[in-house]
Amino acid sequence: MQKKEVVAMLLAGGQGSRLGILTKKLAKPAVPFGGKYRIIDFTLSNCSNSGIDAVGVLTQYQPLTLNSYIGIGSAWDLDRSGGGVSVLPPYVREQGGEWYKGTANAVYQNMDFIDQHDPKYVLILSGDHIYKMDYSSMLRYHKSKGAAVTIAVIPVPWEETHRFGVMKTDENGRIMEFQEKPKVAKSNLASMGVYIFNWKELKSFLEADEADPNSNNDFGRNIIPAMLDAEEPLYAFAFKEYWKDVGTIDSLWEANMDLIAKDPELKLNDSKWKIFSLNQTLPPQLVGPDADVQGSLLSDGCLVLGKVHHSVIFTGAQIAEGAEVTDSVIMPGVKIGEGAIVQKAIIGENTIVEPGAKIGVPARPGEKVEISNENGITVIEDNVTVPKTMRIVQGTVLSVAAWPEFPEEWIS
Amino acid sequence: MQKKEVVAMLLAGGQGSRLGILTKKLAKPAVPFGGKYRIIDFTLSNCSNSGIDAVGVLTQYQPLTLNSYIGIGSAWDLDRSGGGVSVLPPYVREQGGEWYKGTANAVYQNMDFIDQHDPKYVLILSGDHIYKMDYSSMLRYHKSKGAAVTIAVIPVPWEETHRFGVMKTDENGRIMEFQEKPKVAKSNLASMGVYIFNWKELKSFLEADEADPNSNNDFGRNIIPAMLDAEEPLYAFAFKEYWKDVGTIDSLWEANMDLIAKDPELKLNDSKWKIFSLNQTLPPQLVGPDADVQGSLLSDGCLVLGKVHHSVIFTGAQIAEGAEVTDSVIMPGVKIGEGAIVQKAIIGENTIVEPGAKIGVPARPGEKVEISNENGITVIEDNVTVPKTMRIVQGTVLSVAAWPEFPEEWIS
Amino acid sequence: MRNLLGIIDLSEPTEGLGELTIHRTLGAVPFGGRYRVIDFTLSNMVNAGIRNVGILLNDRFGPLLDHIKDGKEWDLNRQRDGMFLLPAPLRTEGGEGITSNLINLRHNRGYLEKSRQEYAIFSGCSMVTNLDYEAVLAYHLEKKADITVVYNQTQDLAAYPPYTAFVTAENGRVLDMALNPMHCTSSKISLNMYVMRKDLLINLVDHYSARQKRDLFTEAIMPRLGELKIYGYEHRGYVGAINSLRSYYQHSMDLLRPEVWQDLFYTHGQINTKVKHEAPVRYLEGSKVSNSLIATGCTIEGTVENSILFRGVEVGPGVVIRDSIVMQKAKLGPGVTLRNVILDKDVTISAGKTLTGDPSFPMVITKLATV
Amino acid sequence: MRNLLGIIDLSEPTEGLGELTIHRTLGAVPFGGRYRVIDFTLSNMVNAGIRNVGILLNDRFGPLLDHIKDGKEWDLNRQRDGMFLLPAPLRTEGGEGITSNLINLRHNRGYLEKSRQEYAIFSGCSMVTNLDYEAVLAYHLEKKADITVVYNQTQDLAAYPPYTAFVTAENGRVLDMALNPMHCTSSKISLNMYVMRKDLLINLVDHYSARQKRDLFTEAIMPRLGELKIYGYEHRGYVGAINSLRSYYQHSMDLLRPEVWQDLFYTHGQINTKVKHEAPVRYLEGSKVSNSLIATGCTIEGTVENSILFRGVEVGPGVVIRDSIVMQKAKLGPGVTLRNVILDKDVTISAGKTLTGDPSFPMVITKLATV
Repeated sequence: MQKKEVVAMLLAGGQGSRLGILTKKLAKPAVPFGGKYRIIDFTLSNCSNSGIDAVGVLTQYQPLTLNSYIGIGSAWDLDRSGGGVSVLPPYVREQGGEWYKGTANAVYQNMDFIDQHDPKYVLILSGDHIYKMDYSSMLRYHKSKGAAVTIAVIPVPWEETHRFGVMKTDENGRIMEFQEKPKVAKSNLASMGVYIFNWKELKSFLEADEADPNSNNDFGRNIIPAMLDAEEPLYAFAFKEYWKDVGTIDSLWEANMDLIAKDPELKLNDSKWKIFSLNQTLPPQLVGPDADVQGSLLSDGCLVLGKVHHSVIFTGAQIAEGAEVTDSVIMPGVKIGEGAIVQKAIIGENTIVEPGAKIGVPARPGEKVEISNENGITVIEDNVTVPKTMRIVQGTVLSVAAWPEFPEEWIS
Repeated sequence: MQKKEVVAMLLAGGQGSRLGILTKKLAKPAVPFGGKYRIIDFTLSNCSNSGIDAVGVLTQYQPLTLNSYIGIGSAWDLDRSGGGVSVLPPYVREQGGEWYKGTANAVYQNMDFIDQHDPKYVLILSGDHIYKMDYSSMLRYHKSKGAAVTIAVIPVPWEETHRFGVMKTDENGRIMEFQEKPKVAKSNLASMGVYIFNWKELKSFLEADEADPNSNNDFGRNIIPAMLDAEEPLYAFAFKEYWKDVGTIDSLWEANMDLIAKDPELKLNDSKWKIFSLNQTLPPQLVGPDADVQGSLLSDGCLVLGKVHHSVIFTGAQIAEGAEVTDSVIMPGVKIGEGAIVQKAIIGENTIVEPGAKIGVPARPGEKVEISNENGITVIEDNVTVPKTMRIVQGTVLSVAAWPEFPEEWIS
Repeated sequence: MRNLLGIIDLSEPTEGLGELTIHRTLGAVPFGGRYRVIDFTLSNMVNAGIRNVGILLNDRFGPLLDHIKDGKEWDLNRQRDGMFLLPAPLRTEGGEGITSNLINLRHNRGYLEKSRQEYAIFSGCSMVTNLDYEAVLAYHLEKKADITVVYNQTQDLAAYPPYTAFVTAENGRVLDMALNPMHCTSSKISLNMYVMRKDLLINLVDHYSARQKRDLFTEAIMPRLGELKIYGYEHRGYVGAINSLRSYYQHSMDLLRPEVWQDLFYTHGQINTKVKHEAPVRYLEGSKVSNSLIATGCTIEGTVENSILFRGVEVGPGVVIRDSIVMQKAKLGPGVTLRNVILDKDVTISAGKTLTGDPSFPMVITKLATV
Repeated sequence: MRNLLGIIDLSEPTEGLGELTIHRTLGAVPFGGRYRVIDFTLSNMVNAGIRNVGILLNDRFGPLLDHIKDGKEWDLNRQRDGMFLLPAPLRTEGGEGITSNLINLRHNRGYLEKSRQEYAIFSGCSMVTNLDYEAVLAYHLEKKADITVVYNQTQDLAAYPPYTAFVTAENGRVLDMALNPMHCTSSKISLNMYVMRKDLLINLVDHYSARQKRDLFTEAIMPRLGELKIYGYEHRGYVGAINSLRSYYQHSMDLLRPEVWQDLFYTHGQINTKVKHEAPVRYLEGSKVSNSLIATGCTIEGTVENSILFRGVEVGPGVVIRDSIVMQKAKLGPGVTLRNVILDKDVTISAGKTLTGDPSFPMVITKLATV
């Protein structure tokens, strides 16, 4: 292994339970996003574009898809000899093994990996955020401040501060106070979960944290407060571009919709900051003679014969004649049959919507439905067939396990 | 993932505790062997040479070295799209996670991986045997017999049958009886731990085994006896070439010594059945003007100025002037100083033997030593320095932890 | 199929393709929005399980090397076998910028000999098709043929010379072969793909190259029709012969038919090509796209009809593209109108220009040109 | 070093290397038991952090392509930057099997322009050395030079023409340069490596190629000595100039000195090469090996002294090899004796033969020959 100035540790072990049926067999970072990507592509591409070529990806939950997706990182130009990307699952030592207890513990268990590269700095990242960020400029900031840790922060609306770790800084950017999910926030600068630590300092705090049986072994809840208490120099690095945590059905749908704005905040086709992904080689999309595509994003292998408005259509999806898809996210390999209607929905990979089926339609007067998210998004699982007789009311989250129990009135 | 006729599952999770200090930070399959290889190279090369290009490697214990060694399998020509090699650590599911409980459980936990390839057959392999075997001819045998499982067997000396699973077969090769480590063996045909199963049958036996709380979830102890009880057709496939389990210090040393016989049973330089390994690019070995090399195996990057007799010298090791190495295994990067003597020893990676030090010398009259293995092999750990004053008596297994407690008489 | 060696010949004539082949060999001509012509032959071979592919380089191969690199996209970056680039002789044996597959094969005889495969398929790369070579070899073995040539029954191909027409007996044996016959009575047109034993190929190469012949098919195989058992294998899928601007344009437009799109890209496995990392296509409000093939990286605000857009083309508001092929990274100024035009890579068209060609003579704008 | 572009020139003269370069370009000449000459320049570039390397191909490059493939062994198989093979013009611009780096650079001007690096290092590949290009660029920037040329102080190199001698001022500025001077008064010999801004390189190429010049150094840089600030950077490590059979033999034998072995293979990072999967060397009882460099895959039962064995050579009992270089897979019959001989790849020597050359005129047996 080569010596590296900075090693990135990418936390990709989370179950993403708030994404529900979309993460039943898949870690959250492996969820498809933006027409041809998976969520983790954004963070990996940031590393690659920032010139960081030693990346450990910490996995734990359902890593099969993620592992085979990442491979040795060729897609992100991270298949470098003496570095590159390494997948780091929990493992057994001479004294036995244990699962990752928290974000800090996951890094603690992989100190040997980091030490192999003998880095000066360690960059901690999450695998479930959508943003484009140059970590090398954050590192320059970190060095110029002589910080022990630098935390990337972004202003959030004051009414949402209770969902974040927020920090108060002095005029130099030094963090004076940190509040984890406060009721009454003193600042609206929220942590993005992106940290640069001096490895030496981090190591000693990780060891102290591990020795504390009451700790949650979490960066935000334990390590950062402990460093603040110890009066280490903590600095905030302000990020002003697009950033989105896609941990819920709502935010995942919104972030997809953000991409199809007329002038999207996050540009995917910037040749200077490419978002890399593992590509399947499929033919260019074919748009049929009577197709009507407006305000949408479509990827390779799509065959569109019907209407697609304001939607994100992933690789290899097919929209048959007379079908209408609006305000929706259609995952890879989905087939929407003739005359089917899909409104404000997320349709999981390879699912088949039979001709004439209706998804996301308004409830009939008096019809009872359980709306399970803020935007009233309908979600259909991966790899299922929605029969032609089916009428799924807006806001339903549908797992195949629930199939036989459909209320009568759902059949159109 | 592509459909494959056969998927290989390579069990590489074992701690290899009988190799002691050699596997403190290393899974057994990653232990260096034969001058430039690691143990797992033999099984991976067998897969590659047999045309099997979907291989799952089940890891659990200290997988870091093994993972980065395997990468995506390029070295073994197993970096194939739609297949190739996949490292499979234990992981967490929606219902939580558990470590691999036994060989059968490890495969059980990865049924999804196997099903992705929808294979007809599954080949179960161990990552800690040294042999060259064409699995495709075993598969042809399996098919021709219409077997549910075929077990590769090798005749062993009758006095060693108690260490193996042995089987009695009829004249057609069908297995009539199976004894796990019997006191009184009815056959000397021992299982090599290489099985071909019909995936459909194996799957149902794995599920039944998992449901049995009293099972050890082990192929040899549970799955095979259960299939025999169920009167499934089990066949033995006789293997007649070199095969060695290198699970102990003695067998590891012996297998290395087997390679330097005048006409070794296992040939490493057969262009039709290459043993692939991940190579470091080091210069060809340089043999100095006064060197004396006899009956030995040397690899790239070695610098030999002294005497090397009947030894295996790994990549990048250096033997200084006047040093004498006999009957030994010198792991990668070891430096033997001027005038040092090394006899019948295994010296761990990157260890430095200072000039004049003596390793593996006979005990002096009356000197007490604990011989820890049959052949009286001295073993020195990885990454330590043996001081010039040191005299280590034959048969000692030396961990650096024991260093300060050396008896006085060990200092020469 | 590990027993079949693939050889791709780049010496087919390219004069008919005009400016598309000034700086590139036929195999490197962009086709179908994201491919190069060679992708089809290479992918067909790999999809049939062929693991050893030799490519006979000729001239103008720079863009080809850049495209295929070490064959990784086709899973041909291998320790054993894999992809081999076989250069033509240059300085020492008096080749003159040659396009002779016999000289080229002779020069790379060592590669042929060393290859472990027993059978070889020799193929040009001008035929864009999705074909099952496994079935061809099976047919070859079943017929106990010396040579099996692949053909397609079509009136179409004969419309685009040069071509070779066949007459076959009912059992498939080839009775007659003719190059560009004045009166073509057969609809069986050769796809320029031949299966034979590797040692027969070596024999033909040795014999005819020593006798100063230059072309394997017309000068070494055709004259042996009487002696050798030559069989024809009929391939029924879609075939596009890329040998003139007209045929290039015509076969490109064929891709707009969903059944051709499906046949060509999916039938016997996928067609692989070099991966670029382009974003999904953005269709803005007001865009009008119909009957078109659009590659990733495009952004569309204007009108695109019956056209093919390669990667990274931006169609601004007011731009109108009809019946045209626009290659990678074209820059189209506001108000540009194209009809029956082929824009090669990196072309710039200034604001307000209107370019109009004819379906039978599409207008071609050379790579990097500014209009 | 992401700001430095590497360009490797294969147009250095090879006449002096005789039969070693009949079928291969200089860069592909086997050297040091497992390497090819180009490995040193390529590895030095990569070890200095250079991520974009263009290789100006000339003729006889078949074996070179086979060796470097897509640059993976040098970590140059990249999405951005990486290794680029830059072919010489062939059919269209009247190149005649040219060895002119100016024509070649002109032909590949697009690559130079598109590269994002600000500085370029232009290097031949005949100098076998382990060198720190990072230090060269730092020196270049410190001196605010227009061009920095790398030199080595040695009497040795001048023994092997062609060479360029320098005179430098105390501050490093180059005062005079001379090609093969009749009376060489300087011990500062150019290593044929030049650092300059990429735009200066493009300017030189544009200007001099348009004026029918052919060689970058002698025809574009030397004449500008007065106008440009040219500095010399001294490289103090071991250098072997591979430009004649005698120098090839001499520098090969130098590798047997542990200090040269150490300097050349380890100083500023390792020298990478194509990996084959050969077994460790087997020394049988009775073998006598001294002062020799032995590559993997060899089996030794006889005598080897002051020699270099490439991969896969079998030295049977009774075979004696002294002061010789034996390349890959040589087959030596029983009782063969070699002295001062260079066997190219795949040579067969029949039983009992004795071959003897002279240190200053080693005997060369051509690739694949049988003696």
